[in-house]
Formats: sequence, C-alpha cells, structure tokens
Amino acid sequence: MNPFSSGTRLRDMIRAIRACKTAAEERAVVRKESAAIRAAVGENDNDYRHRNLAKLMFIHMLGYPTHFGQMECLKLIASSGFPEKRIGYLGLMLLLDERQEVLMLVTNSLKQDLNHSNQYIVGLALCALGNICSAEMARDLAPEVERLLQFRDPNVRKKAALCSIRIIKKVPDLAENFVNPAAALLKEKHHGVLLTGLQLCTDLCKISEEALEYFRKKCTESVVKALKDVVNSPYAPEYDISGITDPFLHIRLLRFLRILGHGDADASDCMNDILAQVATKTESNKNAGNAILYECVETIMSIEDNSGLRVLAINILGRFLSNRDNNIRYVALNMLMRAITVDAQAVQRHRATILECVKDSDASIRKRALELLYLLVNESNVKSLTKELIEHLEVSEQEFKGDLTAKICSIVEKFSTEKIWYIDQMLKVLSEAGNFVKDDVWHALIVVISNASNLHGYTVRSLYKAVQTSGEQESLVRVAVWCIGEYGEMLVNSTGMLDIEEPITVTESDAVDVIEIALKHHTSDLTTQAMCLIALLKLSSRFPACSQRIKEIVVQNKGSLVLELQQRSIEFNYIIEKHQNIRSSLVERMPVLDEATYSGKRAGSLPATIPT
Amino acid sequence: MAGAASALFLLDIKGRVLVWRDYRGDVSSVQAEKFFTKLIEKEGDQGSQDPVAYDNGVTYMFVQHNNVYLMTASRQNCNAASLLLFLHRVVDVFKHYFEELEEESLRDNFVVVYELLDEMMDFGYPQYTEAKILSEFIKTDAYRMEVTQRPPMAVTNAVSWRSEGIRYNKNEVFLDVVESVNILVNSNGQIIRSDVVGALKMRTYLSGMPECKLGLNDRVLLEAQGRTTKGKAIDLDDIKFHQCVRLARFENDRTIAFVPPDGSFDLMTYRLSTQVKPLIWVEAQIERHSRSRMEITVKARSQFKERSTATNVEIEFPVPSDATNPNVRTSMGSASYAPEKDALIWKIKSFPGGKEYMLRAEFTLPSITDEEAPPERKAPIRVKFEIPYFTVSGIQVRYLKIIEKSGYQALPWVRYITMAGEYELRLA
Amino acid sequence: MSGHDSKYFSTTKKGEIPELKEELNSQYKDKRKDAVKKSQPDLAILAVNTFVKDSQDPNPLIRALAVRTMGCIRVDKITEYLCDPLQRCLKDDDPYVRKTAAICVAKLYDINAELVEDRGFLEALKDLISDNNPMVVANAVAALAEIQENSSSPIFEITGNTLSKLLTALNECTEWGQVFILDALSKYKAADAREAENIVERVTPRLQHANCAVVLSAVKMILQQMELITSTDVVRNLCKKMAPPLVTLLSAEPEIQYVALRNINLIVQRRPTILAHEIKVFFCKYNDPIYVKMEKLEIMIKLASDRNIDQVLLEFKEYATEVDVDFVRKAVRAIGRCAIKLERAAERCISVLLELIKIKVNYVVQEAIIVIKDIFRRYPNTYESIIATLCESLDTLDEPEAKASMIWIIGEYAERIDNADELLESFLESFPEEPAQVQLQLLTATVKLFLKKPTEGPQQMIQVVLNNATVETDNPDLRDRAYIYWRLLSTDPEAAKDVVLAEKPVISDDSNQLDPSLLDELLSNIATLSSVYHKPPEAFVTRVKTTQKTEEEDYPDGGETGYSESPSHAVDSAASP
Amino acid sequence: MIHFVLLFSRQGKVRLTKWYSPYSQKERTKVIRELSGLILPRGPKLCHFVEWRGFKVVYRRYASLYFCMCINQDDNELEILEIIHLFVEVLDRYFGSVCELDLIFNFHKAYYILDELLIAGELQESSKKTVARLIAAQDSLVEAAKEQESSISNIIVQATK
Repeated sequence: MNPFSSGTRLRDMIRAIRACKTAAEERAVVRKESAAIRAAVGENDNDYRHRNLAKLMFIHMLGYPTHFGQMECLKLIASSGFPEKRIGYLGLMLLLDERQEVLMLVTNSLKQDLNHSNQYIVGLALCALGNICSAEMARDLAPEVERLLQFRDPNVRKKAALCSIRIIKKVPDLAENFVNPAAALLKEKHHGVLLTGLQLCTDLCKISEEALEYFRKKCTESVVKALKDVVNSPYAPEYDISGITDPFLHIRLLRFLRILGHGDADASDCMNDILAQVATKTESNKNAGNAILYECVETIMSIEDNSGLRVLAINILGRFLSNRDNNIRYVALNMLMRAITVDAQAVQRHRATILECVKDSDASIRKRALELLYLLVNESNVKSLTKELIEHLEVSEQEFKGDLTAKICSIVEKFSTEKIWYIDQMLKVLSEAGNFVKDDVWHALIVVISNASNLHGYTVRSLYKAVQTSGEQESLVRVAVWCIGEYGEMLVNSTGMLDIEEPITVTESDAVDVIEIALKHHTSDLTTQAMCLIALLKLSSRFPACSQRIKEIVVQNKGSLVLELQQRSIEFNYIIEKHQNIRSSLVERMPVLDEATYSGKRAGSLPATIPT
Repeated sequence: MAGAASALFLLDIKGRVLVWRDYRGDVSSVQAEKFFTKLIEKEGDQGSQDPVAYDNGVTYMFVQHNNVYLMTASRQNCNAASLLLFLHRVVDVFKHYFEELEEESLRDNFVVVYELLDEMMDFGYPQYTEAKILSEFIKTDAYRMEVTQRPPMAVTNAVSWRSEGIRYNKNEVFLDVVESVNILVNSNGQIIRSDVVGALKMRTYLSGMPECKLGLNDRVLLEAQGRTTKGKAIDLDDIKFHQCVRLARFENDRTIAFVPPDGSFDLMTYRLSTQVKPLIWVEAQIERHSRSRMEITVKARSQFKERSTATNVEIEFPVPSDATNPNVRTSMGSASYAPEKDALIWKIKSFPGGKEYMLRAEFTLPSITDEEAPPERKAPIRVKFEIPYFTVSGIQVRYLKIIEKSGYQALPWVRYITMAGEYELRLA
Repeated sequence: MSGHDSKYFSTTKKGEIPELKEELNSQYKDKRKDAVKKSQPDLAILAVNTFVKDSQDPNPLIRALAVRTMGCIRVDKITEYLCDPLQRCLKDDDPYVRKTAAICVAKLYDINAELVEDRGFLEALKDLISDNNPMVVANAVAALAEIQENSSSPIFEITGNTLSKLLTALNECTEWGQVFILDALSKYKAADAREAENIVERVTPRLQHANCAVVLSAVKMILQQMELITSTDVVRNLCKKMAPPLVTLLSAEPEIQYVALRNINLIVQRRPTILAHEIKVFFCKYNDPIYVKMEKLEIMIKLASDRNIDQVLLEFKEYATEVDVDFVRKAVRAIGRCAIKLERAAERCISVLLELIKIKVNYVVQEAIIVIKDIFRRYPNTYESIIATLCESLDTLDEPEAKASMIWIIGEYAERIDNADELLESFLESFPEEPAQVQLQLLTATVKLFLKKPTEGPQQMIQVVLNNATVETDNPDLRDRAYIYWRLLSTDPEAAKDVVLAEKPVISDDSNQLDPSLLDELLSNIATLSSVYHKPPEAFVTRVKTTQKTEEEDYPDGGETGYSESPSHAVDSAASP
Repeated sequence: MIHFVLLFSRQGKVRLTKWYSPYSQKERTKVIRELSGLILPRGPKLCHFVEWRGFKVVYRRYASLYFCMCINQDDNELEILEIIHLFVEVLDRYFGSVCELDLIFNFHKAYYILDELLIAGELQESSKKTVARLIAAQDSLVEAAKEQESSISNIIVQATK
C-alpha cells in the first residue's frame, strides 16, 4: 500500500481539521490529506475509494480544491452495489455541477440506473439528475424520467416529478411531453406525489401557455376539490403542523389556483368559496397558518376581481402589519407592495405604520417599507412624506443612506409641483448625504435648475451657503461649483432676490474662493476638479477683475499627470491669456437642456422603479 | 501630536469581540466590531489587509496572533509605531502568562486579562510591558489570594526590567552569538540582496544587581583605544541594544555597559550588509514532459571552507499544489513530499564545505485540472542550515565582565553559530 | 418563533464546544450588567467615599488603583469630590501612585477642563516634570501634551530648561516613556543651529534602541532639528547615522514594517540621500504581506536611479508576473514611472513594458497603456514608434482609464497615425454608454483630429460627438466642455487650433512627490497616523467629546459579542481587597 | 425555488451546503462569506429574512446553528421557515436529539436526508415519517451489503487458511 494513503478514518480527519486553531493549520492538514487521497487515486485504490470520496466532500465543503477526485464519483456510480452508488451520487452532486464537462461521462450510468430494478437506485439517479443535470443530459434522459412518472412506487413518482421540473427548465421545448403525465399526478392521494405534481404543473404553466390552458380546463375543479379536502380533513398526525394538516400542500394548491385563476373569470369564480373559507378559517396564531394566509391573500389579489374576497385579504394584511412578530410585518409589507396595484386606497390607510417601518431597527423591514412607501407617494402626501424621510436621513444608519437618498431623490423628482420646493429638498438631501447620491441625480438637478430661470439667483445663493457647512459632500460641491460658474454674477449682485431670502454679501473674490477650495480640497475627485476649472474659466469672464488670479489658479494644473486636468488647464490658460476677445462668447450661458425631452429620454432608459 | 488609544480589543478570527478594554469611552464596541468583521470578510485571504484602517473618524490598528486579533481603536493622531509594537508586546505578556495566546486561553483567564490590560495601558497610553515583573504583582487565579503589598520597585525604577533581591547559588551567564544569513537570488542567478543579522542572545543567572561590561572586536572601539586592529576587528553596521544597555555611554566611548534582566533576552543585534558568498548554492532544472508529468533536478553546493560543516540542511523546493506520487532519488540525505507546503523537502544532516549533492524527482499531475483555481504563486527555493563554531562577520567576544557589590565570581559561557535566515532563490 | 426552536441543537451533553464555552462565559455577562448598574450616578457617588478612603490606603497599589479608577468614572457631579484625593496622590511618596495620578489629571481634564485649571492641577503636573522618577516625568509629559492639544491657551510650552530635564529623563525611563518624551520634544523649536546640534547629539543614541517606536520618534526629532543645522558635514553625518536604523526597521514585524515604509516614503522625499544606496533592502520577499510589498514598490520607484535601474527593472519584471493583480498592476505602473523619472533609462523601461504587453495578460496591457501615455507626455516625439504595437490591443481595452489613455494617444498623434479617424470612429458608436472619463477624452481627441485633418470624415465625426455631448447627455460638465469647443470652432477656427493644440509642457518626473508644505507637516508627524495616511491630522481626526456609555449601544444579546470591563469592576476589588 | 441551502454555526463554520443553482467554487465561498456576515450580526428579535442580490435568504437559528435557504423574490418566506423546521425535525428524529457534532461527523447522512426532502430546489415530501422510512430503508440496504461483504471475506479467509 502506498505510504501516503495512511488510511486515516473520515472521523479522524474531521477531528484533525477541527483541532486546527488557525486557517493556516487547517490548510496544512487538508493539503496533507488531499495529497494522500491523490496518491490513492493514482493507485486506483478500490478499498478506500468511498472513504476517500467522503473525505473529499468534507474538504470540498471547506472550500478547498477537489478536482482530482471527480473521476472517483463516476467510478463509484458505475459499480454495482447500492452503498457505492449512494456515496458516488452524493459526491457527484457535491463536487460537480452542470458546467463541468466531466459530468457528461455519467450520462450512461444514469440511464442504466434510471432503469434499475431497485427503486432506491432509481431514486438516487433521479435525485442526482434533478439537482445537477445539464441541458444536454436533460434532453438525453427526458424519456426515462417521463416514464418514471408512472412508476409503481409513489416515492419514485414524486422524485420523477421534481426531476421533470429541472428538465423543462433546462429544455423548455420538452414541456409538452410532460403535460399529460403531470395532469395525472394531480389525481393522486399520496401527499408527496400530489405536492410535487402540483409543483410540476405550476412550472409547466410558467413555461407553456398551452399547458396553462389545458390545466385550467381540465383540472381547476379537481384542484379546488383537493384544497377543500385538505382544508376539511380530519386530524392527520403524519402531516400535522401546529394543528394544520399539511400546510405545504395547502400552499401549493393555493399557488396553482392563483395561476389558474389569474386572468380567467370562470376559474376564479370556481375557487371563490374555498378561498373565502381558507381566509376566514385558518388559524393565525402560528407560523404555519400565517404561511397559508399569506399565500391565500396573494391568490385573492391575483385572481379576477371579487370585492368581498379582497376585503378579507386587505383585512388580513392589516392584521399582519400590526403584528408584533417581525416576520409577519415583513411579509405584510411585501404583500402590500403587490396589493397596491389592486387597491391603492386600502394600502394608503396604512401609510403612517409603513413610515414607522422605514425607521425600524431591522434593515430588512426598513428596506421593504421604503420600497413600499415609494409606491405610496402621490401629489397629496408628497410634501409631508419627503419631510419625514429627509429628517430620518440625518439619523439613519450609514448603510441605509444610499437606498434612502436614492428613493427621496426619486420621489422629489417625480412629484415636485413647484421647482423651488424641488430645489430646496434636493439641497437638503445633498447637504446631508451628498456622498451617497448617484450621478444621474445631481445631473437631473442641474437640468431642473437651469430650466428655472427665475430661481437661478436664489439657487446659487442657497448653494453658496450650503457648501460653507457641508463642503465634504461631493455632489453638493459639484452642483455648487457648476452653479457658481454659471450664475456667478447673480451671486455677487444679489439678482432676483426672493422675499423669503435672507440677504447675504458675497464678493467676487469670495465666489472664486469657493471654487479654489473645492479644486484643492483633499476629498475632491477628478470630476469635481475638472468642473472647477470650467467654473473658473466662466468666472474669469464674468468677473474680469479676478481674471489674473483665476489664471494663476488655472495654470497650476498645466503639468498635471491627470490628462483631463492638464488639457483643460492649458486650453483655459490660453483662452484667458491670448483670446480675451472671444472668451465671453465661449462661456456665455450654456444652452438649457429641454426638460421635457430630457425627462422623456430618462424615463425611457430607466425602469420606473429601481430594481433591488 | 499627543494621541492615545481609545480602546483595546481582542477579537476572534471572524472579528467578533472576545474582550475589550475601553480606555476613553469614545469608540463603541459595536461600531468597532461591525467595521472590523466587514474588513476581514472583504479580504478573503488573511494577512492581506493593511494593519491600519480608517472608518468614520476611528483608526483601527491590529495584529494577528494564532486565532486572535489584537486591535486598538483611536480617534486621535496617535503614534502608530508605538501602538502596533505595544500590541506585539501584549502578545508577549499574554504568552508569558498563559503559555499560548489564543481564544481559549483568553476565555479561561478573563480576570487576569483585564488586570493586565489595566496595568499595561492607562487612558490609552502604553505603560508597562515587562512580563516577568508584571507577574510579580498580577497573579493568575491560582495565586491571587496572596495580597501583594506594593508594586515591585522595578515598575517605576530606572532599572525597570530587573527586580531586586534575586539570588543564585551558582552565578552563570550564557552568551550565544547567532548570525543569520539573509539572501535573495533572482531567477537569473544573480544575488540581489545579501546581509547578515547577528544577535547576542544572553541567559543570565546572576544574583543581586550585577553591572556587566561587554568587549567586542569592534573596530571603532579598538581604534579609539589606540589598539592595532590587524584584520581582527570588524565593522558593525547597525547596532540595536536591549533597553538595559546605557545608550549614552555607548555613544560616548563605545562601552557596552548594562544591568541585565534575569533570564534570557537579546542583549544586542547588529547588521552587516557586506555581500557574502552564498554559503549554500542551489540550482534547479524543471522539465515538463506532458501536461501530467514533470521532472526536476536539483544541485546543492556548499561554498564554505572544508573544515566547517553545515548541519540540519533543509532545502525546500516548490511543486504544484496538486502533484501526485513523488518519486525521488538523492545522492545524499533524504527527501520527502510536504503537501502542506506545496514543496519537496530535502534534508541533509551533515553537509561539509566544498561538496556538491544531487536530487532527482518525478511527479504526476491529475488529468482533470481545476478550472477555477487561481494561478499558482511562484514560490522560491528556500534553504535552512546551521554552521556551528563559525560566524560570517568574524565577531568575537573579547571579554564579559560582571561586577556585583557582593563581589561574587560569575562564569561566562560563549558560543558561536551561523544559520540561514531568509534564504531565497527564485526559480525561473 | 424561537419558542420551539430552542428544543433543537441546544443539548450541551454532546454539542459543539464553543457554544458550551459561550454559555460558561455568560456568567461574566451578568457580572458586567451589575457593574454597569453601579456606574449609575447615584451609586457612583456612594463609591466616592470608597475612593477617598482607598486613596489613603497604606498599600500603594490600592492608592494607585483608586486614583486610576476615579478618572474613569465620567459623572460630572462627582468630579468635585475627586479633587482632594487626586491632589494628595500627585504628591504621594510612591512614584507608582504619582505616575498614575499624572495620567488621571488628563482624564479629569477631559471631563471638566475648568475644574482642572481652577484647582491648580496643571501646575502640579508641570511640577512633576522635575520629579526624580523618570516614569512619572514621562506620564506627566504625556498628560500635558494631551491637555495642550485640547486647549487653545498655552499650557505646555517647552523651555530650554524643561528640554534639558526631559533629555536627561530620556536616558532612564521605560521605552514607552521615551516615546512620550521624544514626541513631545519634537515640537520644540531650537533657537539656533548650535542648540539644534546639541539636541541632536543627545537624541542620536536612541537610534540604537531595540524599540522601533523609540527609533522612529528619534528620527523625527533629528529630522526636525536638521532643518536648522547649517553645517553640511553635520547633516551628511546625520544622514549616514540614520540610514542603518531605518534599514533595520525592515526586519521588524510586518505591521511595524508597514508603518516604517510609509514613513521612509516621506523621509526620502525630503532627504533622498539617506537611503540612496540601500534600494536592495526594499526588494520584495516571497512571504512579505501584500501591504508591505505595495509600499516597498513605492520606495523602489523613489530610490531608482541610473545606477541601479537595471536591477530594479529586473525586479519589477519579476513582480509583473506574480499572481496578485493589484501588485502586478502596481509593478507595471512602477516601470512606467521609472521611465518618466530617469531619462536615460526610459528606453530600457519601455522595452520591458513592450515585453509585458506581448504576454497579453489583459490587465497588464491596460496598465501599460496608461503609463505609456504618461511617457509620451514626458518625452514628446521620441517613442511614438510603439503606437502601432499599442493599437493591436485596442479592442481588448475595457477599463475606462486605459481606454481614455488610448484615445488620448490617438488624438494627440492623429497626424502620424494613418487610420486615426477609423480608430476613433470605432469608439464613437458606444459614446452614450461610456463613462464620463472616456467621453471627455473622446470629445477632445475628435476635436484634435478635426483640427489636424479637417476632411469630410472627421467633420462628420465631430458633428456626431458634439451632438452626443450636448443635447444627448445630461452630464453638465461634458455639455459645458462640448459647448465651449463648439463655440470655439465656430467663432474662430484659428484660435481653436491655438488653444486646443497648444504646446504642452513636459510633465515632470516628481509627480508623486507631496506638496512641500504638506510634506513638512507630515515629517513633523513621523511615526503617527498622519505619517501613515500621508494626510494632515485634521483630515481624519474628528473630536468626539467622550460621553457616558449607555447599554443601548450594545447588541440586544450582548453576551455573545464580548464586553468591556466596566470601570466599576475595579471599584469592587478596590473596595474589598 | 430554493437556490441553495446553507448551514453555518455562530462561529461562521460551514456545516452543510447544497446548491440547486450553479455557483462556481469561488462564488460559493463568497456567498457564504457574505451571508454569514449579513446574518450573524442580526439580533434575535429581527425578522428571519434578508434581501440579498435580488433574492431573499430565509434563515432560522437553532442554538448555535443557522439554517439558511435562498429563494426567489416571490416565494413564500413563511413556508420556507416551515421547511427548515421540517428538515430539523427529521434530523432530530434520525440522530436522536440531534446536535452540531452529529452534523459534523455524519455530514453525509444530513445530505441524504436533505435529498429526501428537496430535489431541484423544491419540496418533495411533507411527511417526516415517510422521509424517515425511506432513509431507514436505504441505510439497511447499506448494512446488508456490508454484512454480505464481511461474510464473503470471512469465507475467503476461512478458505485460504
């Protein structure tokens, strides 16, 4: 025997690994074991093959390479005994996945095992196929699986049903072959078979419109009846979970009904009664019951309109939302998001509670609530909600600020009726969390500002004030730099003062100061610096008295390693120095980007809500 | 630039707080843990993260020892060198107390850990890190009933490393002169770095408060004393002394004078950056016959005088991490595959000067390759050896005088040895 | 939900061991909760009596413990009561108590500065600078330095007299104390060169200390004083003395090496000669952590010279074939930076870059293009022959900086590249999707092309680009830039040529040098975080007034997250020794 | 659909992983690291769902062990909690008051059980009893084969004596 296959038992290897105190120690132990296994593999050692494979699985689970053991799985699967096959298939599922070419080599063994006389061996093969088969294997072995849907033992039938799901997902063309046998499964009494059969039918419907039509016609009634049976079934200890018989079956039946009822009034009608019964009779003090209610509500919301049922569903959601269990609250928020398209009014009633959820200490709930709240905003509540959210921005956790600012900006943009309000809100957000704001947001803000000619003076003065205190917020600085460059003279001349404004005195040199500080500040990145240079060029024309000073600032970057800064510095220096005659015409007010066409373009390129 | 640590953390391998000592109340442990767990999570590979990290106003500095991270948090511009070094000293102190510093030993000794953290640092300023003296007044659980009446004088004395009243029946000093040769050879066979780092390692078993004086064949000293140096004297590039050595005195007249700590310590270290010929030279040839078989030939040559002999020579030769079935032959010594190091290790017990030995090895590689595996790092050949009774520098201890007011005679024992330090030869 | 979960996996009989340990540790959790309760203001006041009593205990350990713990209780109303015991402890017979009391003054100042000033603690602290015990002196210095930092009025000004006292104490105090003293003294401004030389003379022995922090702080002080020293001999001599200890720092623990390397980076910018001959010690070793390698690379660039460049290039080439992507990129960039820095070696550097490009590792190629663009700006009209090689990799570029660099090269040398218009046109299609950096370069390059070759093709291209960069984008910066070009081209094409194609100054080789005034500040902060970050302290120090900790800060199940000993634990043991 | 099942301890040690959607080894390590970083710090009162890369991860803690399942946005989170619990109950019955060490040293058995509960990321059986029966039947097949083997080798030993 090879000196390396010292033959430590699996248990001993696990012990040795567990005794390691550091990652380095663990790595050493694993490498030694791996080397011993490689040696054994090299010698084609039969006696310890399954033990070695078991070790490799453990090693694999820890994240170390095990490629050299892949062939061992195939050898074990090809052997005749059940124990070898069992460990071989397990190894196959753990060490390989559908993308490895080696996997193709197992197709033949699989085929044999699918036809094996021992039902457990058939089961192993179905399980492996269902978990990791590739499209190619699916095509090769689909007939076998299709046949096994009618196998005598229900435990094989249920495995074949789930295996079929993987096959039709990999190769959707094969779906039609499975429709008939799948429909047959729905008549079964065996829970496992019914459960998996329902799942298969559900997935078939997602893939094939014909399948959906077929099931709708042939099976709606029997599924409704199946649900009735299980809802009204007497106590069955084997399937009981907190007083409910097989909630999993409940859920799958409800889910399948949802698909059948969606968009079809007759089918929906057929299931009204039983849905009402589930919605009113299911115990809601345990998770299992709530899981069913949750599914039921969703089905009610999806099928064709029945106001009575909807009221029931909305009431359940209301109860969920006020539940003290965070799981239930989360789920409620989740459901309300879908309910909003059906009954926005009913959801609006919970606005205050939802707003509280945005401030919850649980990040998952916060995120869900924020998404929901976003959908709830309309013209009438936008101001108060925005105010609340901005106030919350100040105290919210660092990690949440990104999501929160994105949503606030989006709300403000979508619902602003007055520009001044929009600008005020955006400045608040930028001052508070400017570093979390994405580019398109501050770009959009500048578009709006430039279109609001009566507010140029007001905006540039507000920005000037804001950068004094929030100079580390990058996007605020950029907007300020741009506006000061563009509307600099309005800043120093107090042009277009609004009644609400406090007058401030700003000299030309103060304005240049802001840009110079931003240009040299250690938090400023290249974009900001580049924008500063353009702003300076503009100001050199708007404030001729500062021209010399500006030239000196601009010229400092002429040797910059950064291409953009060097190029701008050189160009602008030449313009200021040698082409004063054309300077003012170069930097006159920039043409305004038409707001309407612009926002149309944006809407076209961006989805309505930011996907999560 | 006054600056102190706000808190000191001991964290487990996942970055979770095991113990923390809050010195200033301006950094919360939740905040620190949150940041640090994220930080080490981001870096899959341990030890690739800068030891200084900044987050939201707080600087974190950390070192790792076994399965424990030691970390300071601070809000000020503190002395980074001092705090990081302090963390290493904390490791030393804990090792002195618990033999090994690891998660378990911390969990088992919470109370002492806190007492030590209080004594070693006050308000975030490092205070006192002499393990031996600390253990005189901070005891582990077993001894804590004894009430110590006062802190040992050493804590605040000018001689902070030695307690009074030490007694030995036999007064002895052992001095080992250990030189490590560091070498870096590039893939063209050029020596691109070579230096020698020497250390005078002492173990003292002396009574009372002995004053010691050490004389070396240091050229500067001998010349200053007007002695002839006839090739015997040596130039030491950079000398570092244990804190017991009077630096000002050395600066004045190159006298190495000190009151030694009790037990073992490094009295001084020095460096020599004159280029030395590699004592052991290794060359290798690699042949890949097919994708699945490779053959290597290694030659090792000793390049020192024949009258010296290198012992415990170990040549570590890198091989691919999925190599199988090593087949090795050597002309001397034995070689074995060490998968934990991805290397072949060739051991030669005794390697006299002026000899050359050979090794040939053959490996196979698996036919299925790991498609996702990252490219393998190009490891160098590494060599370890020891050459007793020999120093590269030629350093000599001329005398070691020990004077104690009781007037006892003490015996000094001196040994010399040269060994490989970081000895790397890059492969082509 | 968790009701019935607790049934499973909770058996300690044969369960996992760490869990068991956690259970065991929970007893400490309870203890902590008690302790927290005890730090409630009312209870704290009760504890005052114990402090007062303990501060007079015959055992100095108890006295010191009392005074150390007092400062940790951050309850404003009881600080009043601490003054008398503290006053006493500052004059205690035992130095161990005095050194603890010295730090306590700083603690008290943090809670109530006014009180410290009113009760004369600052004077008492200053008196301790003359204490006969070096440890007390060191702590007094640390406390004073901290108080000074937080106060606007001059509290701790080092006079010639204190200077000499402190330099004396330096010889005797612990290694940590030496660091406090050296750090405080580095603020001292010597009156003239002679005084500076004197100081340096007394500090140089510290370079021989085994503690790296002492060495670095000594280096800081010496560098500070060197600024005043006029004698070139003395300066040269000092440089010679500092080199070996700096090199030795690289044998320290990797974390210390990192700090040392960040500092050496600064030191060689001010005093390049110190390590001019030591470049080899910065060559990377196999087992160096990546953060050490990255810093070594920076310093290798700084120390590269005509004398050692061949060796250095061999190293860089070696690094450029390693596996760590960031390190490889940095190595490639380093080669380019050496080319920029060393005119005579530029050609050799470029040939190494071309060799690396040939290996066709995508990120190496992109990195190489980025540096080659800088080489072109450093040596105009010298190496353009390699453009053809670069163009071969055109369609593999996917990083914005590399793309932008390539586009710049095409625009800049449009007149020499036959198919420059085709090459640029290939980028135009994706203009709207490109990042701003690429769009801006594409805009400028197209304008250059048009000015150089005002033929039909470029004319159409310029229309497309200007349209894309004005009405088709909402990026205000891109729009401004495009409109300025547009207006320039339409009002005065000659001026446009003058402006856009203006002669560029050659970029300088010290591109990675810090601004001199910043460098000054960083050098005065050697060994500190500021020198590690290469940022002035105010860029990262944010003062947070220390507040009383509340339990809410911890996790709801705080027991699993470790815990801090509350100061009051010490109160317990002090109360019942 | 369940994309993967993940089991790790409070210490972040992985105890079981099952992937129903393809993830490369590198991605798997990353997923585990990300999720344990996301889930472990969550307090006991928070909900048992985290949103992650457009999916939802439902987790449930049993003493020091976290059972996680990653599902689609529109799957029923509450049901997944029950599926996790079903798995745990089967484990408990099989091992007889299951503990973490059972899952470590008999990890393969935990996988066998999981394979009787889920295929292709879908639930295959809602009866604990049926699962237990199927596992027992297969275990006895293995035992029988072993016995046969040892008796054969006994015969060989006898014969060659």
